[in-house]
This record gives sequence, structure tokens and C-alpha cells, in this order.
Amino acid sequence: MPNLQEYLLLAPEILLATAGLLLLVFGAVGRGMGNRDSALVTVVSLVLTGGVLLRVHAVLNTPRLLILGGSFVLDGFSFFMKLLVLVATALTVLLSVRFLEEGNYRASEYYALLLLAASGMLFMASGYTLLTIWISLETMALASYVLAGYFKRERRSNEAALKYFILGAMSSGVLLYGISLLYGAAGTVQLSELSEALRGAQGNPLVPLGWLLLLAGLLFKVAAVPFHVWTPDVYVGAPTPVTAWLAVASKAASFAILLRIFYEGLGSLHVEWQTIIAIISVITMVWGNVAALTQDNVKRMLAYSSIAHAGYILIGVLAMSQVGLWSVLFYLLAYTFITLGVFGTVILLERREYAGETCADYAGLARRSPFLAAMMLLFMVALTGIPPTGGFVGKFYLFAAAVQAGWSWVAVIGVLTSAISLYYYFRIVLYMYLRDSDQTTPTPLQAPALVGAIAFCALATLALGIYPGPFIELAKQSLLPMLP
Amino acid sequence: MDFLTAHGASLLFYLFAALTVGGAIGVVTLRSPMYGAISLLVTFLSVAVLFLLRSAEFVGMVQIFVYGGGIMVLFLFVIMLVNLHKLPDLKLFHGQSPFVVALAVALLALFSYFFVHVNFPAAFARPEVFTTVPGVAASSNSQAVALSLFQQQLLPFEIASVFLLVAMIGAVVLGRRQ
Amino acid sequence: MNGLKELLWVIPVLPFLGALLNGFLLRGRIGKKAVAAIACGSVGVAALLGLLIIASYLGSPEHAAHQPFEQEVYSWVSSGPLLTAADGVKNFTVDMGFQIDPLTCVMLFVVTFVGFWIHVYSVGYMAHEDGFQRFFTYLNLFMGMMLLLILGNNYLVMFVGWEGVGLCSYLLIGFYYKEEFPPYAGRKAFITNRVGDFGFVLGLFALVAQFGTLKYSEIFPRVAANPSLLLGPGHFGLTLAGFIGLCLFIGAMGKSAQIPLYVWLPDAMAGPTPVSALIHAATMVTAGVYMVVRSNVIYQLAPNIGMFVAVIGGLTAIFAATIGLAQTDIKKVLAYSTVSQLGYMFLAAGLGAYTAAIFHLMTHAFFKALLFLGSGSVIHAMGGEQDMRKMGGLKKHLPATYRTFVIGSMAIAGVPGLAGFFSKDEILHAAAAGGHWTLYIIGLITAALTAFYMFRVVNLTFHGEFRGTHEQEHHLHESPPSMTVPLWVLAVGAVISGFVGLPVEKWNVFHHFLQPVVYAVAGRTTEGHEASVLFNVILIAVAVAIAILGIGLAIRLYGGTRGLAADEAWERRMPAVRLLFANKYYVDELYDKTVIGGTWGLARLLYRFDAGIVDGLVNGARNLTVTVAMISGYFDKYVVDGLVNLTARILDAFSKLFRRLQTGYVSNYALVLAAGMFALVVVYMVLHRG
Amino acid sequence: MHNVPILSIICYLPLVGALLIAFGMKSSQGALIRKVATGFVFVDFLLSLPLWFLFDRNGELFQFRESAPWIQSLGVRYEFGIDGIALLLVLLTTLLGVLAFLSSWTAVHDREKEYYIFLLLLQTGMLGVFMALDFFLFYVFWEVMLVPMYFLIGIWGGPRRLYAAIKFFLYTLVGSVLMLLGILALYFYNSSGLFGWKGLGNPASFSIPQFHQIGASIPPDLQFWIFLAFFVGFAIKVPMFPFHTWLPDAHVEAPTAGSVILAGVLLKMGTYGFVRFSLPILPHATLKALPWVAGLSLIGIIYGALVAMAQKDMKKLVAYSSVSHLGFVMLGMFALNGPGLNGSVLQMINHGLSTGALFLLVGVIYERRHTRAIADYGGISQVMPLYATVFLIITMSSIGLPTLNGFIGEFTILVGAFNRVWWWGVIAALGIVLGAAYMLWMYQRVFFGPLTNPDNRGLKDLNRREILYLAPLIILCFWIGLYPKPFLAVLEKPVNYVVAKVDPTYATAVAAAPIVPAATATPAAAAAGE
Amino acid sequence: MFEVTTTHYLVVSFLLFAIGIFGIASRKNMITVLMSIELVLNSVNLNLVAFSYQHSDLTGQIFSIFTITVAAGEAAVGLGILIAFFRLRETTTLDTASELKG
Repeated sequence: MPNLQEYLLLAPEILLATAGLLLLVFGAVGRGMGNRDSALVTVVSLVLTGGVLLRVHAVLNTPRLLILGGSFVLDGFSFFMKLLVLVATALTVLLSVRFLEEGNYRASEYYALLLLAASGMLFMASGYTLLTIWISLETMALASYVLAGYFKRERRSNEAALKYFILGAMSSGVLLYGISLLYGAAGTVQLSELSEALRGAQGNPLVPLGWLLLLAGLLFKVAAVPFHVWTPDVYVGAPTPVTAWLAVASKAASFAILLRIFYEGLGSLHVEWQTIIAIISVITMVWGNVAALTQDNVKRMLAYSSIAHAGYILIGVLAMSQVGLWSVLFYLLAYTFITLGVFGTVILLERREYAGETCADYAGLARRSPFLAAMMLLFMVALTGIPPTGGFVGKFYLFAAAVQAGWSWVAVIGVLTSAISLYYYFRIVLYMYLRDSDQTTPTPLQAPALVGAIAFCALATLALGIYPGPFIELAKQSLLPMLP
Repeated sequence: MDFLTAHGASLLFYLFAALTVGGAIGVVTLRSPMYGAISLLVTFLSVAVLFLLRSAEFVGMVQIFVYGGGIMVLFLFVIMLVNLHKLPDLKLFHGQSPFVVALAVALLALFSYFFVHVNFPAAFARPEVFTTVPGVAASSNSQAVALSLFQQQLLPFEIASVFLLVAMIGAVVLGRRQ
Repeated sequence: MNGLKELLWVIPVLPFLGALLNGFLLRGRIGKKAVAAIACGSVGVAALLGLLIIASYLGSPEHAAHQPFEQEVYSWVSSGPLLTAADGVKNFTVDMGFQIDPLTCVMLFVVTFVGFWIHVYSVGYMAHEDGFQRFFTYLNLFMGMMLLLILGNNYLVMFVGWEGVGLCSYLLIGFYYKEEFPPYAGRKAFITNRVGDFGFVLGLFALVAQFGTLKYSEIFPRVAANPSLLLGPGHFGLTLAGFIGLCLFIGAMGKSAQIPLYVWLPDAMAGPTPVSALIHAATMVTAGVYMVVRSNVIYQLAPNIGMFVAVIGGLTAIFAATIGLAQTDIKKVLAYSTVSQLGYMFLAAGLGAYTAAIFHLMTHAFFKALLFLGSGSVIHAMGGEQDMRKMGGLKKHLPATYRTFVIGSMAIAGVPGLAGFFSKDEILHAAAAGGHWTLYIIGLITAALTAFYMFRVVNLTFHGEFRGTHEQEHHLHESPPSMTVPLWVLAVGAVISGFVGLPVEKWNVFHHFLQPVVYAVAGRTTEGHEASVLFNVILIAVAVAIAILGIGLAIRLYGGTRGLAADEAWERRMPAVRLLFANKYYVDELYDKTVIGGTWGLARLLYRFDAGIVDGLVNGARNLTVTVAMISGYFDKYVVDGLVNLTARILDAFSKLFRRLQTGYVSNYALVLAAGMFALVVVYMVLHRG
Repeated sequence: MHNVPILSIICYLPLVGALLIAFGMKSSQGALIRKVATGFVFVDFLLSLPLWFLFDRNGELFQFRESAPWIQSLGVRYEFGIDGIALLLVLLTTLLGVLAFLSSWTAVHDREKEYYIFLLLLQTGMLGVFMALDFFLFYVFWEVMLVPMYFLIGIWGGPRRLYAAIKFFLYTLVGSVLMLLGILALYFYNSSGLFGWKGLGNPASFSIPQFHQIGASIPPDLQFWIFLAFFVGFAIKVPMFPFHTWLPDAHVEAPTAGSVILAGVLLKMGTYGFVRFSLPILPHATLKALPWVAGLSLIGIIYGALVAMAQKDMKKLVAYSSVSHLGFVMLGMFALNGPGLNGSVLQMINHGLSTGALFLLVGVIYERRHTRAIADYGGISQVMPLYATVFLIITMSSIGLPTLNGFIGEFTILVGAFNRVWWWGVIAALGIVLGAAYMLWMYQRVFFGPLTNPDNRGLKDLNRREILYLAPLIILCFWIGLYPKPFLAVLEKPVNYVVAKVDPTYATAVAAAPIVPAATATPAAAAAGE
Repeated sequence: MFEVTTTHYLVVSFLLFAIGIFGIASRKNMITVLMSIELVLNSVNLNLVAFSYQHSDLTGQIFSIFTITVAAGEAAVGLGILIAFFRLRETTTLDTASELKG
């Protein structure tokens, strides 16, 4: 019978889930809660969770603690990931407020789903058996299907949900099939035992088939080519805040389990999966960036850009070294702020009925609202990976990992494609600064929450670029036991 | 007769395996979703039997209840709800289905290439593992499962509750009329 | 007195100061008088100072020891370690340094003296032109550069002056910039010179690569003592000395208008006449000769190149002379004559008669400047008219000009006792004494032709009837004293300057004076074949005869009032004698038919050749370059850049393709997923299962 | 003096100005912004002057050093410091900055606020590049600079500005990102080693002096790759022959100030990169690459000159002349001997002065007539005598006429080149002839001949402000031409240092300058460790 | 030969899996597609149970229970989406949902 202290260590997850539940209840009883109130509650609960999380990791006296029969792990890695998820979700909430008002959909369920999904992500970050990981992944996934289709009266939102659901279910089927095969080969789903068993089970054909299918499922979640097909459509169709959240939180969580499983569970096979991931990463970078070149719809362009960035992050993954791990974490952090900032700006510009999505809508923004233009400029610069922004340091770190690990050729593709990316990122800049628009009405900056979020993201982006030291240190707290 | 007693289990397996696959084929080929649902039910039930044959009584039962009961009913409801009288007059398969068949066959070949290279020792199962619980006399598979579920796999169980909550909300949010 | 030579550096500075004042500080603020004062003053002072310094040098121990007096003003270029062939890695430095030695003395005297008087002359000549101040700015600038050229104690300073005078000639030729032609001529001059300089700098590079220095006193004595330093292999299969000599001479070709780079000089006459006198007769164009003589050590070590120089010189001399015959433009005649005389000098230098070359350089400076200024005075009087066919009989209108011009012509023609006689004779003597009879003959013919065409000019211009328009005739007038005085001064120079180099060995002051400049290279005998007095006398006699012949012929054909008027007069007075003279004249007709006609024909031919082909070649070269330029322009635009844009287009195409693959049908996507899964497995098998 | 972070002050003063303008002023008050911005760069220039006097010609290689930990976990430090080469380039930057700003007063009226903000940012970026002694820091500045330049071309440029801007940006970015990989390889080789190569195990750092020290010990094959990476980055910036096509577009489309800075300073970053990094850090590779680089430079010299000759647009002509001139710079540099290197660095300055001046001059007449087509002019010297004179002087300086700066640079470069491989000198010298040809041809077509075009009759000659910003350039041209000693004296130590590092021939002969001990990286920078 | 080994189960489950994939990718009717998804999940269950028997380890069975749970949840949400879809489009044919593309 597991003792209760161990459950105390789950406090953050539990707190978050409970908050979601309460939100649901209060939203249901009587007139229910207004949009702002629920948003407030959500943010507060997220902040609280963050506090609890910090506390929990403060009381830990060991860098790595395995509890609940080895199904749940507490370490620097999970800690970082959880913080990332919480921050991302909180910012997403801020992004959502105005959007929901315009869409006038019930808010409480929306936030409840966000919170529950977030708790699922927390579990993903800490899950240590394939079972745990998978079930929490499904939690997140299911919530995101619903959120994608949350604006159910919008045909596009519904279509997005449909596509996301069918393809997601299929991919999770594949993933599950892979897990089952691994189980068949190893007879266990617990990662440390798994890696032990696999070291014995060399040459068992179930193993490669298993991790290949598993990998396919995960690549779907992180939107890597060729499993990216859902991304553009879903990103465009889903409500923009949800898109942002998908692009950031769900991607980050998926990368978390990718790293966890492949570094810890399948570390012994790294020679095999590194090459595969290298190929995938190259294809992804090229495809994403090239496809983005001719997109006029900003959200779609951003979708492809997020595909491309998945490719970049994979560079760090395939390095299979601590540096690689840290670089991935740092990059995810920087990428979170940048992407949320971008989508925030998009939301701010978005009129009802999905106006403000094409590049043309950005024409002359520099005159209409210099602030927004400057923000967008900053984020675009960061996405391109030009100093002094977090985007640069992140890419720098990733490529460093690759070069050190001897994957320079992948890094070369990476830098070249990131040069290509300049073209489409700066097309927006070009519209904002170099083109004049017919309409000169200054864009009103109502929605303080949203503006605040954007500003925060901008500051964070700069901070990560100018003084990244502390954040890198934070990333370095996470060490995964892996083979050389 | 002794043949039957000797190989009864095997025969059952072959029978229900056939049913399973047959049902599955029915699902994807039958025009009317109603019939599709029926054959899906066939698959479910025969899979349950296959479970039993691998000494997974509890799972088998769950399979029958949840699938045969819950999910199937859900499907039927929906089918009723959106009564598809104008289904028959549109194409059944997507234009690309030949490719899909080809791909499926290719996958089949590929996977079987892997599978034939595994040599599983003839089932050496120690059935008692599935039925015995330390310290409990006359225990059953259910107890064993329960024990394992509530001790080793408690965490996933909890998470599953969150999952179901999400599913509920989702269904409500999406299904509810404004 | 002795310390005066420390002021050497002041000499070039003075004209620069003048240029600075006229060009910038006082630009447009002062009247013409002041401008003239500044310009002439600066040069005049420089000239005086020059004389004093020469004096002080002659009295100095350096001169006694046959050493140049050197002066480092400041360290100019110090450009770090360099691996030299002669002595390993050393720091390549060049000083802004000056030196004075006999050669410099001569050049200094010539340049400042002639320069000063031409300045004076210009005051009158340019009095009515606008751009007066600009003109004198350029002129002073030129003087400064020229002085740098001759005073420098290393090749780089010489090169500065070298290019500087080029610039000034560019500016002065293009002085009338509002017209089309002068700027063109100026650019032609500059670029042709650049082509020469290209050779020059290559020579310098080779020297640096060898010695890591460009200082005369660090190169010549060493080489003279140890010739092997330059006898190593150079490039183009020449010895090092050969290569360097050739490169330097290419530079000289450009600057001193030798075949094939002489084409710019005739065009250069587009500039104001004083410019032609100063730059394109007296000073700049002789820089090449100066440089060759200065580098005599190198040429002594490369006899084959020396001979090449001599041959080019000889060819140029005769070639230009024959062309001179056919000119009707008075300045063109002088221009070709200049080319021809320069050829003479190179002939001498190439044969190792360095002192002779310089001697001729000096005398030529006097009489050619004189002639140009005279022609300038004529043109001035004619209101800009340069065509001799429109002149004639100017003698009575311009007495002073006439007299001085005749003196100049006699001098260049080599009339005994005048400057040209001695210098030319020395050159011919060198050729003959060296046994180079072909060159000697060429020299003789040139001499004859020179005498002939000069007196043709004299006659056509000053004698006979005036053939110009009436209003021209009306305001024909002698030039102001500011112009005639210089004429007289130079005339005096043209008469006496020859006596410093009497043809008798031991009285040849000039020769002995310059001798220290010509290094005695170890293991080589310099010029000075001992020749018997008789031999010398014969040579002189021949030369004189040639000169007289030419002059006589000219007077015969153009003399008097050339034409029927004279004949009729004769017939009325004494018909009997007429036959006699007529018979005599058959000879003349014979001459006319054969010699003259032939020469004329040749002359015309050659002129056409020059105007058409050689010049054409040069222009052709330019056109070619421009075409090549155009082509590379297109290449850049469409190929180099095209590749870049092509890449862009390819990416674009792919992007569109990818978009089309995103069909929007879930089923397709599902298929893609499945296929992706399949592909993943296949790739894995390919990679790891063989 | 060394306790005052003078370099940082100089570097960030423009940034401060930019912030001040960005947040303190309204777009409407253009005049004020103009004055404030110019004031800032002018003060910056004044501040940079003391460097010239305080710089100890015989002191250690890098002076005015500032050092502070920045990203400890990566061993990145905030390191500033300049040697003679950087000193000259910094001064050039601050000077040209002032002139560029002055020249913009009348040229730019549209969106002045942004214009001056970007110009100031650019200034900071450029200064940072020359001052940085930490490779990471260097790279940051190197890239930061691109953005403002992009806007300067893209917003205030000519008709095809959008194309030119993105082309400029893309080209340089491609180059620099590849360079980044080279930097990383160096970094890991110095510290923990990278796949296939065992590292030296030094504390992880990006310190440039540190890299200089380990340079010789880098295995040749690794050197080759790093050199390649650097080469692409720098060669595009220079630009060398096949990579030059961004230059004409950028130059032609950019506003005057942009062109001035582009030609005057930005191009120097490529050459500076070579002399600061490629040569001393990768001697083996440099020697191996010698013929190729020299070949490209020679092609660049001739090719640039020929193409320039074919141009009908003054600015384009000057742009291509830059290709030719920078060919000289590269050639001299890769002559790898004293004269070559000295000349090449000096020529960087000269090119900055003369080409900068040329662009200013073209800008002057462009403001009056709004055309740059040579054909539209002719006989200008009749209406603008002073302008003509100045233009002539600059032309002469650009075609390397003695007593002007261009000559010193070109001559020494040629001496060096000839000394390395004699026919390099021969071909390059041909370039000089061509240079005279196209420059004088343009000069004649613009200034001489009859004043045909009636529009040109009313042209005003230079006004006070224009004289003010042209005068210093002319003075400098003469100064360097007549008395280059002070500049060469500043260069002596660094040049000898580089020469000694890269070419063993000179290593013995030249007493290599004392290498400043690399900044001690913090232990935390075991970073790249495992 | 009659002996039923894990391989047999693998084969069956894989057939199921393949058929499921086929159904998802080639049926136009959304309901059928949802059913096919269930097929895939069932195939996984077969694997799990078979392997758990193979290893005499309960985890497989537990896992399959979770799978069933998840299947139920997904079915619920999926059908929810379907209903919303039907409300918007009055059909359950997938191809009608192709506004988002390119």
C-alpha cells in the first residue's frame, strides 16, 4: 500500500485537476461564472500550482525521486517541463479572455478543459511508465480535440476538431501498438526496467518495430514531417488561443515524453534512432520552411513555422547528450514566449470572422500602431534566430549540441533553412513597415490582459537573448541518466 | 472427441479469430453503418472470447460490458440520431482506397517479416500468476487484477479519472445544443 | 653657402605653395596680377634657390667624393616585414627623401630655368583667357611634381612625380574643358601614361622583391659592385636586370611618347601652347630619358634591353620625323619633332651614351621650348590660327618671334655652333663609335629630315605672302614683352648651351661632369671607345653636311615668295639667265619628282598609318575593353545573379507543390500518416537491417 | 584611464540616443530628432578620438580591454578590446557616422524618427563588431547590424528597395549562420572536443585571444572545415567575386547615408573578419587556401573594374568599383607579408574614405537632380566648379594617384602580392589601369564637355554643410597619402603579429607581439563539458 | 501445430490493425471511421493480453483495461464532434470538410 507522503508530492497535479473540477462546478451552478472571473480563477490556480510545485521541489533533497511503484518521477527535467507548461497555459489564458468574449462561448468549460489538459501535461512530464505517460498523453490529447472544436458554430473550428480527432486517434492507436510491442519484447512498461530488459533483448525484431511505431505516434504530436499533415489545417481552424496553446504547451509536453522515453527507456538503442530522427529532422526543417515561403495566411504560415521549429528541436534531441537535452529545454522555453507573443499579436489584430489573418492585413501597421509593429518585429527577429533574442541563443545552443555530437551536417541544413525562414518571417515585417495601407485607423489596444501578455513575452524574449545565463542554469538542473 | 478435448482451446481460438477478422472486415465494407455496428459488435464479443482464452477473464468481461454495452449503444444512438437515409446514394470508399489496400498489404508483409523473426516459446504461462493473490485463499483473476490495479497501477487509474472527466466535459460541450 | 643644400626640400615645396595659394586659399579672391606674381614668384624663387643649391653642392665634399648629397625629409611608407631575395626578411620602408647629384643638377637647372620663363611667357599668353588662376595652379602643381620627380632619392618619390606630372598634363591638356576634344585628349594622355606606369610599377615591384628598398644609393652601388645580384633569372626568360629594365622602359615609353605609346602626344597639343612648351617639349616628356639614365646600372647589366631601347628610339626618331614633313598645323610639326628628338635621346641612352642623352635633353629643352613658345606667339598673333597654309610673311609683323624662331630652328637642325649641333653630334658619334652603323644612318636621315621640315615651317610661316584673311592681317602684332623676353632668353640658351659639351674629349665639360652618375659596373666596360681625331672630324663633317642639305632643300622649295610671282619677276629682268636657272631647276624638278615626291608620299602614307591604324588600334583597344565590360556586365546580371534567383524560383516551386499536397481531405492525411509509418519502418530496415 | 569602460561608452552611446529618440520624442519633431541624433554620433566621434592618443603603440596587442562574465554556463564573456587594426576601423566608423548623419539632413524627410533610430542602432552594431574580443559577442553584433540595415534599404531606398533589402539580408544571413558553425567547432575543439576530434580541454570560452593561441594546434582537416565556414561568412560580406551580386543592388537602392556606411564600414567587416580570425586562427588552412582566395580576388579586381566600366548609373559604377577595390584588399591580405597586410588594412580605411566620399558626392548631386544616370550630366564643372574639384580629388584618390591615400594602399598591396607570386602583382596592376579608365571616363562624361542638358544649368555648388562633411575626408585622403606613418605605426604590431602567426617564414624574423593572456573562463563553463 | 502461440495472436491483432487503418483511410462515412478506430484499439488490446500471457505478467491486462477506458472516452468525444459536424453540415461524409487546405 503506497504511503500518503508520496501523494503529497503529487500536490501540483492534484491541485490543478481539482481546480479544473471546481471551475466546472461553479460554472455549472446558477448563472455560472463570467469569462473574466473564470479566467482569474484559472490564472490564480495556475500560479498557486506553480508555487506548490516550487515548494515540492524545494523539499526534495535528492535530484531524482521515483515514487508510486516507479510510475512517477520527480527530477529537474520534469520540474522544468512543468514550469514551462504552467507558464504557457497561464499566458494562453490571458490570450483567451478577449477572444472568448468576441466568440461569446461559455468560458468555464473552456478554462476547465485547459486546466485538466495542463494537469495531464504535468503527469506526462513526470510519468515514468509507458502506461502513465500514455494515459496522461491521451488526457491532454482529448482535451485539445475538444478545445480545437470549441467554437463549434464555426465550420472551420469544427472541421479542425474533426481532423485533429480522427488523425490524433489514429496516431495514438499507432503509438499504442508500438507500446504493446515494446511490452511484448520487454515484459514491462516501466522505463528503467525497460531499458534494462532491452539491453538484454538485442536483436529482438519486436523492439525496433515497437519504438518505430511509438516514434511515429510521438512525431505526430510534435508535428514533424511526414506526420505534420494535421498541423496547418488545425492551426488555422482552431480558435487562435488554442492554436497558440497547441503550438507551445502540447508540443513541449510531447517533446518531454519523447525525450523521457528515448533517452531513458531506449537510450541503449540511440545509434539506431539517432539516424532516423536526423533524417526526420532534416526533412521537417526543409519542408516546413519551404512550405511556409508562399503562405499568405499568417496563421498557416505560423503553423508551418512551428513545424520547422519542431525540426530544429529534433536536432537537439538527436544529439543524445546532456547538452542536447539542455538546448532542447532552453529552446522550448524561448520558443514558448516567442510563439505566444506572436499569436497574441495576431489575436489582438484579429477582427471577428477571422479577418486579420492575411499578410495584407498587416500593411502599414508600423504607422497604425507602432507598439504592435515593434512587438511583431521583435518576435519575427526572434523566430528567425537573430540576436539579441532568445531565439538566437536557443538556436545557437541547439546547433552547438549538434556540432559537438558530430551531427554538423544536420546543423548545416538547420542554419541554411533558418536563413530561408528569414524570407517569410520578414515578409510580415515588410508589410508592417515597408508597405502602406489604405486604412490608417490606429488599432485600439483594449484588452489589457492580452497586451500585458504580449509585453511580457517580448520582455522574456529579450531577457533570454541578452542574459540567458540563469535560464540555461535552470535547464542544466535536469539530468537524464542516459548512455554516453 | 479426445481431439476436441486435446485441441478445444485451439479450435475455439481459430473460430473466434475468424469471427473477429470477419466482423472487422464487415465493419469496413458494409454500406449501412447499422450493419457495420452489428459486425463491430461481433468483433468485440469474439475478441472478448480471445481474451478469455488467454486467461484474462476480467478484461474479457470489461470488454463485453464496456464495448458491447456502452460504446456500442453510443454508436447506435448516434446512428439513430443522424438517421442516414441518404447514405446509400453516395460512394462508399474514398478514391484513394486502392492505395490504402496496397499500403495495408505492404504493411502486412513488412510486419510479418518482423513477426516471423520472433520465436515465442510455446506458451509457458504460469496461469496462477493471473489468479492467485498472496495471502488470499481461493482468489480469482478479478482480485489479482484489482490488487495490481490498486497497488502498482494506482497512478494511471487516477489519471484515467481525469481523462474520463475530460471526455465527459468534451462530450457535453460538443453535443449540447446552444 | 655649404649649408644651403640642406634646403633642398624647399625647392619642390615652393611651387606647391603657389598652387595651394592659387588653387584653394586665395581661389577667386585675387586679381590676375597677384595670381601671376604668386605663380611666377614661387617658380622663380625655386629656380634661384636651385642655382644656389647646385652651387653649394658643387662645393661640397660629397661632390668631390662623387657621392650624391641625400636628405631624408621624413619616413614615408614603412610597411612591415618582407622576404627579399637579396637579404632575407627586412622591413620595407620608403622615405620621402631627396638627393642632388650632377644629373639632378642638370635636370634641376633645366626644369626650373625653362619652367620659370615659360611661366613668365604664359602671363602674357593667357592674359585674355578665363580660368587664368586655374591655369597657373595647374602649372605650379606641375612644377612641383616635376621637381619631385627629379629630386627624389628613390624610385617611389620619382613615381610620385611621375604620376603627378601625368595628372597635371591631364588637367592642362583638358584645360579648355568646355570643348569636346581637349578632355578626350587629356584622358587619352593619362590612360596611355597609365599603361606605361603599369610597366614602371612592375619594375619597382621586382626591385623591391630583390632588395626590399627603392633607394638609388642602396641599389646602384651594390649592384655595380656585385652585378650577380641582378643577373639571376627574372621573368619572361629575361635576366632580372633585363626584366626590370624592360618594365622601366615601358614606363618611359608612355611618358616619353615612344613607339607604340606616342599617340597621345600629338593630341596633347590641344592644350594651351605654353603647356605644350613646358610639359610636352622641355620637361615632362624627357622624364623617361632621365629615368633610363638614372637606372643606367640596370641597363648596363642588360645590354639586350639597352639595344632594344636604342632601336625603339631610333625607329621613333625617323618615323616621327617623316611624319613631321607632312604637317600643316604648326604645333603638330613641333609635336612630331619632339617625339623624334626624344627618340634620339633614347637612341643615345640605349647605346650607353648616357651623358650624350642628357646633353641632348638639355639642349632640346632650350630650343624646343623656344620653338613652341615662338609658335605660340605666332598663334597668339593669328588669333588662334594654327594652320601654316593660312600664314606666311609674318616676318615683318613679328620680328622678334621670327628671329628667335629661326635661331631655334637652326639649333635643332644642327647648324654648327648652336646647341643642337653639339648634342646631336655626340649621339651620332656614339652610334658610329659603337659600330652600330644602321642606327647611325637612321640618325643621319632623321637629322636631315629634321632640318628640312623645320625650315619648311620657318618659310611657310614667316616668309612669302600672307595667306590669311584680312582682319587677321589687320590685328597682326608682335607679342607683348612678357612673351618676347622669354623667347630671347631661351634663344640665348639655345645658342650657348651647346658649348658645355664640346666634341673634343678633354674639353667635354658636360661629359666629365655627369660621368660620376654613370656607374662603372664591375666586369663591364662602359662607353668611350677611343676614336681617332680624324674619325671625329669626318663624322662632324657629315653631320654638318646633312644639316645644310636639309636646310638648303627647304629654302629651295619654300624659300622666298614661293610661287609664280617670283618667276615672273625674274623673267622680266633677265630672260637669258632664266634658261640657265631653268636648267638648274630641272634638277630641282628631278628632286621634286624623286626625293621630295617620294618622301612626301611616304610621309602621307605614314601619317595615314599613324592617324588611321596605330591610333585606331588604341581606340580599338578601348572599344574592345568597353565591349568586354558590357559583356561581363550582362554576365553578372544574368549568370551570377541568375543562379541566385534560380534557387529562389526553385524553392518557390517546391513551396507551391507542398501546398498542393495539403489537400484538406482527412482521408488523404490518414493515408499519409500510414505511409509515413510504413516509410519509417522501411528506412529503418534499409539503414540497420541491411 | 583603463578603469573607465571607454569602449563600452563609445559603443552604446548611439544606442542610448536611439532609445531616447524612440521613447522621448514624437515623429512630428523631425528637426529636433535630426539634431539630437547627429549630436549623439558627433559626441561619440569626439569620445573615440582619445583612443587614438591613448593607444600605446608599443603596448600589448589588445588595449582598453573590458572583461566581465556574461553567460557563464557557456563560457561566454563580455570582452571588449581593440588592437591597431580595430582602432582605425572604429575611428573610421565614428567619423563616417557623423558624415552620414549630416548628409541625411536634407536627403531624408519621410519617417525621420525611425530613420535616425535605425541609423543609430546600426552605429552601435558596427562599433561592437570591431570592439568585441569574444567570438560570441562578435557574432551577436555582427547579426544585430543586419536588421537596421535592412530597414534603411527597405524603407528609404530606391524603387527596387524591397528586393535589394531582402537580398542583402538573405545573403549576409546565409553567410553568417554558416560562420556560426565554424565558431562552434572552434569552441568545442578548444574545450571539450567535438565528435571525432579530441578537445584541448581548456576551460570553455569564446575568447578570441584564446583562439589565437590554440590556432596552430588545430588539426589541418578541422581547420579546413572551419576556414570554409568562415570564408563563406566573410566573403559574402566583403564581397568577393561570386558572392558580390547583393552589393550593387544594395548600394544603388540604399539612401546616401546607407551607401556610405555600407561601403565605408560594413564591407570592412568581412575583411576585418579575415584578418582577425581566418588568418591567425587557421594558419594551415589559410596557406592551403591561398591560391584560391587570391584567384577570386584577382578575378574580382579585373571583373569589378570591367563591369564598373559598363555601368550607366554613377552609384552602380561606384558599387562595382568597390568590388574591385576590395579585391585588392583581399589580395594584399593573402599575400601574407608585411606590405601586403599593411596595405590591405590601410586600403580598408582608404576605401572607406574615398568610396564613402564618392557616395556622398553622388548623393549631393542626386539631391539636386534626382538622377544618377551619367548620361543626364556633362559639363557640370562649369556650374559647380568646387564640386568638380572635390570630385576630382576623390576620384584621384580612388584610382590610387600618388600623394593621395589610395596610392599608398594599392602600392604596398601590389608590392606584397608581387612578392608572394609575381604574376598576382602583374594582373592586379592591370586593375589599376582599368580603374583609371572607368573613373576618368565617368568623370569626363559628367564634368567635362559642353553643358548640354538644360536642367543642369541651375545647379547650385556645394553649400556649407556639404563642404563641412566633405572636408575631413579630403584632408584625411591627403594626410594618408603624404604622411601615412602614424597609421602604419599603429598597424605595425598587429600586422607583424598576424604575419608571424600565419607564415612560418616570418615567424622567426618577426618578434611576435606578446599575446594577451586569454580571459580566464569561469569553472561554471564546464558547460559544453560532458 | 495446433498449439496456439502468441504469434497467432499477433497475426490476428495485426489483421485487425490493418483493417482498422484501411477503414480510417478509405471510408467516407465518419461513423464507420470512428468504428475503425475502435478496431485499431481492439487490436492493441489483443497484443497486450497476449503478451501479458506470454510474460505471465498482469500489467498487460491492466493496460488493456485502460485502453478500453480510453476507447470509450474517445468514442464519446468523437461522436460529440460528429454531432456538431452533422449539425453544421447535415451530413456525415468526411470529404465535405475540406475548407481548410493549402
